[in-house]
Amino acid sequence: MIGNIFTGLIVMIWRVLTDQPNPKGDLLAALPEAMRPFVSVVLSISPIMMIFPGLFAATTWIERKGLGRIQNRMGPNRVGPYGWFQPVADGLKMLTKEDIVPRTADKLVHFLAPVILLVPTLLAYAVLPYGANLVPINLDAGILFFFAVGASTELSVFMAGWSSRNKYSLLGAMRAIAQMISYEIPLIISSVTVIMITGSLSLVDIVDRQAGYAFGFIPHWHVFKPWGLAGFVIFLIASLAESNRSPFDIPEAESELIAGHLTEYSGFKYALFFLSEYLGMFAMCGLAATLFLGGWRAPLPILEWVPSYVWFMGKLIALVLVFIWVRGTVPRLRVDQLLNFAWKFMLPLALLNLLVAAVWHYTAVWNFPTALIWRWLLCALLIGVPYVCLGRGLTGTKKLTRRVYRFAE
Amino acid sequence: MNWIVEHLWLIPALPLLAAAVLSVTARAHRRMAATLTIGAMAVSFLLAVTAFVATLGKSTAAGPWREAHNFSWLQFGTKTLQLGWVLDPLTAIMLVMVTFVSLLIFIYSVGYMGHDDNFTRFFCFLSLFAAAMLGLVIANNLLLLFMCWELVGLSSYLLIGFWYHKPGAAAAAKKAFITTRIGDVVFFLGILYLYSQAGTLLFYDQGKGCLESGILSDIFGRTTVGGMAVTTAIGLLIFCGAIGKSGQFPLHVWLPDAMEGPTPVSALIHAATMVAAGVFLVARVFPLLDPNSVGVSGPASALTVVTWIGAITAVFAACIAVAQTDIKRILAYSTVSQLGFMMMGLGVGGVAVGMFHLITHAFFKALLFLGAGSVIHGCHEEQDIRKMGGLKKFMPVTFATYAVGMMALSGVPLFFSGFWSKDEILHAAHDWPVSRWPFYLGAFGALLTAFYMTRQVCYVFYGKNRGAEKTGPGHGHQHAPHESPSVMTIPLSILAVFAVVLGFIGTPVWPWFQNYLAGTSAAFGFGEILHPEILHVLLLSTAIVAAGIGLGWWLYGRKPIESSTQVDVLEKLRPDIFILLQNKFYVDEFYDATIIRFNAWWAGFCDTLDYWVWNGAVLAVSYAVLGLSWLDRVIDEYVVNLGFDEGCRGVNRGGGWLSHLQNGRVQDYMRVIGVALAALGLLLLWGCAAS
Amino acid sequence: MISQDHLPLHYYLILSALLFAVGLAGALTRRNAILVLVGIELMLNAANLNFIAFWRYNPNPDSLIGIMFVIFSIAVAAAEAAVGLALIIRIYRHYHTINLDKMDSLKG
Amino acid sequence: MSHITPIAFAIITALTLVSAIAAMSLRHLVHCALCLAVTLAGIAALYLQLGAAFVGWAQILVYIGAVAILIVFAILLTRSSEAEPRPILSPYWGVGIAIAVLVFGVLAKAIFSSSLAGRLPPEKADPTVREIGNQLMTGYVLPLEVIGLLLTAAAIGAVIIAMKDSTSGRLASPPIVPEPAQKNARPETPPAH
Repeated sequence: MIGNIFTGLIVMIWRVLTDQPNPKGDLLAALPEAMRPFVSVVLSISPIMMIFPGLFAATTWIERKGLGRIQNRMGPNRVGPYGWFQPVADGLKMLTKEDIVPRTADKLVHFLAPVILLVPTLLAYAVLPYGANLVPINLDAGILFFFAVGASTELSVFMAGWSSRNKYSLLGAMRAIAQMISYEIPLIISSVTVIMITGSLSLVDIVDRQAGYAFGFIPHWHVFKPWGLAGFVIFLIASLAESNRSPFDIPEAESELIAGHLTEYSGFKYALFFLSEYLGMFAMCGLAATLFLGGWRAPLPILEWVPSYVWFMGKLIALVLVFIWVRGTVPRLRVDQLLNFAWKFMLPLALLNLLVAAVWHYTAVWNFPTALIWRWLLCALLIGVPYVCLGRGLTGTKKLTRRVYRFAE
Repeated sequence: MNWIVEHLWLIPALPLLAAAVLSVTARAHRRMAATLTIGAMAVSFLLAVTAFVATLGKSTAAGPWREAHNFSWLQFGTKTLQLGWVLDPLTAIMLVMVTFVSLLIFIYSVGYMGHDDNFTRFFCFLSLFAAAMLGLVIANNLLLLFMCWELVGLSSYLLIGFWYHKPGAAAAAKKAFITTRIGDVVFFLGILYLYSQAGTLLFYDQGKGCLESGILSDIFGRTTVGGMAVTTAIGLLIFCGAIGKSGQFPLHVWLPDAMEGPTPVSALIHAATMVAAGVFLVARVFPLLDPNSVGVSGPASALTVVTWIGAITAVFAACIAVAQTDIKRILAYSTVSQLGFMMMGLGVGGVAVGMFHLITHAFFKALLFLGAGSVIHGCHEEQDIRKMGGLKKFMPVTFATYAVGMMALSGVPLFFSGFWSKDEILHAAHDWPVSRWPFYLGAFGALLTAFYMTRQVCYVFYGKNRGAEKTGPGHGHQHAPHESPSVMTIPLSILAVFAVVLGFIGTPVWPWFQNYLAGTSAAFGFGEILHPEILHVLLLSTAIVAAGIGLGWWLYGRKPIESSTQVDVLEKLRPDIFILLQNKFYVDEFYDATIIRFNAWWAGFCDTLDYWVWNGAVLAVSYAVLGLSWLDRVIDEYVVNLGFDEGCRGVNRGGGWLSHLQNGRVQDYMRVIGVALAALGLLLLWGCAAS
Repeated sequence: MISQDHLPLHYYLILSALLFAVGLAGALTRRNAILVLVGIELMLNAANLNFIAFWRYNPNPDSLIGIMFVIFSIAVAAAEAAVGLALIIRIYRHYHTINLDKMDSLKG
Repeated sequence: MSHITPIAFAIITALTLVSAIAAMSLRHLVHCALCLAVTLAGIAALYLQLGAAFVGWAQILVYIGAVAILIVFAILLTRSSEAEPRPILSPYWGVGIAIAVLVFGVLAKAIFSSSLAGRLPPEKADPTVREIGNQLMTGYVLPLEVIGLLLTAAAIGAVIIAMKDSTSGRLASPPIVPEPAQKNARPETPPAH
């Protein structure tokens, strides 16, 4: 039986690497029936638990190096060649640092906040299709699940901010929640366009619908449709805000709020927050790649021999690099600008994008020769004109006045 | 059915829509107002041309081509009131004329009213007016026609009183409204009479309409008081409406006063379209007046009245025009006079004769009014012709176009439309079997027309410019007269072209217009003009015109007028007649002394009657009621109240006690709800167990 | 899902009744208006749980009435929470308290 | 594996009930709100266990993602985030508890006396999201529209209710300015010299 298990393991690894269906089958068949579900779950979870924290470590190094290059300096270069081991050093530092809890803090909530943040972030990974046959769970309502667990992170941010008994923490948490709620709406609405067109909430179905190539070389990815392009941009901006990344890192604006809801955290708890934020960002990038960039599908027919997970991870990492690039180039927004941007610009545009998607869908019956050009023009007009108008309205003659913060009184 | 007949309603609906939109538009949206109205009118014009083209070449031997579209409007009892519209040559030619002239006047108004604060309101009214006028033209029902007729009256009231802050304008608006109302009341009586006799108000309804031979021959035999034919009575009643609207003799007084309105309004309403409504009405109901025209034999005595009224008005107004000094008033009296000509033409020669003069007159009179507006505009709001003079060199375009209009109105031979249309009328009058007098009156009117137009042109365009002499150096803003902007002169030029060429569609050589209205086809015949009878009248009218212009020139043009205070040449010759004419035969004073004074006396009498007789009766009744109510109160107070008070006190006490339940605390209410929930559950349980 | 996996219906119903009672008790006894609202939310959720349980145990497999009911109920509850909390904030501005015992006048 | 269901049910039930009781009895309002979130998550877990996945996720999205946050905001905006002043209970709390117990008793009696009490579920497949969507768009389309309207009205209403008075003044229509006198209108005839 041990032998069976061993061969099953080898087969599984081989099948995973070569993109074959049902990789776990042989291994599970070798096990007693009672153990199968547990083993199956462990086999699904453990790669995620290994790969993404590893990616986190690598990303911190890339980010610091990249920001260094953007800001015309070296970045980390002391630990290991080119500072490769900097993440290891950072991790060690975090783990060995003293864990300080303020005396007046609400101890239990203060302790629970980072844990509760990490759990939903990890849960979100359960529904992403990593490869042609690599889906932990193919949930019927996959996107809904993703957003549902994503929504519950807000509560833990509030817990962290409130329990610290620090005004910067509380303000930071309030800002973070306001921002996340505001940007969740354009985020969800821009994904609803995909759901509308695909007719399914399942991420696997969504990837399947992006199979094939137009003219033999343009993949049927949603980003290559007018509504998909607009939706992708909206989704990307909103997910920047959802993951509290620059230029939407108001909650942690060092110049105003020290570190927002993280002010009173240190040591391992801080590391957990840090980890969760990056994991959240990776999950967002993964979802963006799945919804708009064809998931694990290859960009060209001749490249289809490359294993699917390579494409998925490549797209994910490319998006992460875009996030880093944006962080290095765009200045931070003020809080009122941030909320105005969400409600007066992103939300109307996202709603209009729904209309554009509907127009695209229903003009598909046009069959005269230049129909494609006219559809593109119509859709571009529908989204472009409001874009210009809303943009002008947002940057228009708005006077700078003193802002007053008040509790309700 | 023809598409354009189905959708004829669009022609008035578009300006109406524009007016509706403008009525809720802010004053600041000037450009939108102008664009909207002019655009709507342009589309209406195109539709009108479509309708006109649809009527071409469709005529049959039975008469002019005609299609009507009727629909049920409302039902009372077993009767259904039908409204509808009709398209025939008469409608089509009017539609084209009204939309085209309106369009030009709208464009002109953009320049003329450019500085007015209430530009938007002005265009709203103009558009409403045009809609009403077009509705009137297409109506296939006397009631619908009457509604539009009244709307036309309303919008003319609004437009004359547009500058309502000027007392003169407000008074003129009221005068116009009330005077035309007198005619309209009689008109309405005529409608009712017609309905009681014919049972329908539709003009054309596949043989069942009131203008078709079936009904007409039915009601022709009937007579009314004094042996007068019913149709004659109805026709005369309806003609009274036309008298009011077209400013015919007894009711002409409002038209000159209406010149208080903005000049484009004068041009549109009081020259080209609205006053023509009366003539159009007579042309429309012509079969009622002259049943012979539809093949029913009967008397046409109503037409005699029309002829006489028209002839008298033509001469009467022309006489007054001779002695006026206000540029627009001269034109106004000229309009009255020309309308008289049209009525006379209808009376003596039928629809085609009158309508031909109506159409040509619409163009050259609009031209003259707009030219007058341009002159007024250029002379800084000066309207007194004595203070103008010498404008020929300052305003060449205006002068040229005005001269064309003047010659058309005077009837200069061969090349001007007025000549042909007026000649047609004179010719018809000459042949009228009843009497020769209308012909003589008409000829005299034509002479006067040429005379006063020459006088006016001499005053305005020749001689020395007298505009600056009254204003000393203290009035700094006075400049020399200037030419108007091209947005005003271009419509003038277009109208001038039409004032010339329009005559050629109705010459004896090629009487296309007459044949078009009658439904036959026209033929060229140069020989026609040499027909001795026609040639005779032609030469006569040429002589008349030459005499009029020559006389005018001899009196006014020969020696340039030097000063604005200079006494009029005619006044020097015969002061008594001149004063009489200048005061318009004292008609206004006569009305003041008779009708208005009688009205005031009657009102006073009614007031007295009201105060002493009716008031006394009312007082007596009220005292009786007071006494009764006092009795009632006594019973109430000492019998009913006691018992009621006791009952109220009981309710009050009970309420006070119950109000403790309503203590305003949410949780107390919720407790009650909770108990109720438990009770309900228990009740259901028992209920279930029991059943 | 296999039917043997499931407990009898009344387990869920009793749990729902318990939640309802807890919510009711809270709504009846706490002085703070927000907590009264929380209690009401609890009662609503207890009712929703009932709907889902009855749907699951409905012998007709095609009927989705229970699910539909809960979807609409969640939407209504969200609207109710928004308006209710807005009212509480308004009341706080006026009275400077959200203690229910102190709010007993009909006129501000 | 039929033994998993009762265990899971017991754990979820215990968690739900305990946090519900805590949500109704703790002194810190923020703690109450957090416990409420746990209760709501427990109820969502029960939905999942009962096979209503869509409703379960929707419950999490709406209740934990929105309603709980809303409550927390309300707590902070009304300055109730510190411990409640004693007494936290209203004076008649005993009556309230009694009524709650009474209601529970009636409900429990009703449940146990019902013929449905011991019923087991039929075998049926979980509804897919597509089925729910189809039903929403066909049989339930009118309620769906009404709910959309209700939510819009509630959102606007909530904003207007919670709006500050000073800003609500802006909503009122501006005072009607009388039309200026027509002094600029162009007179047709010039004034007498």
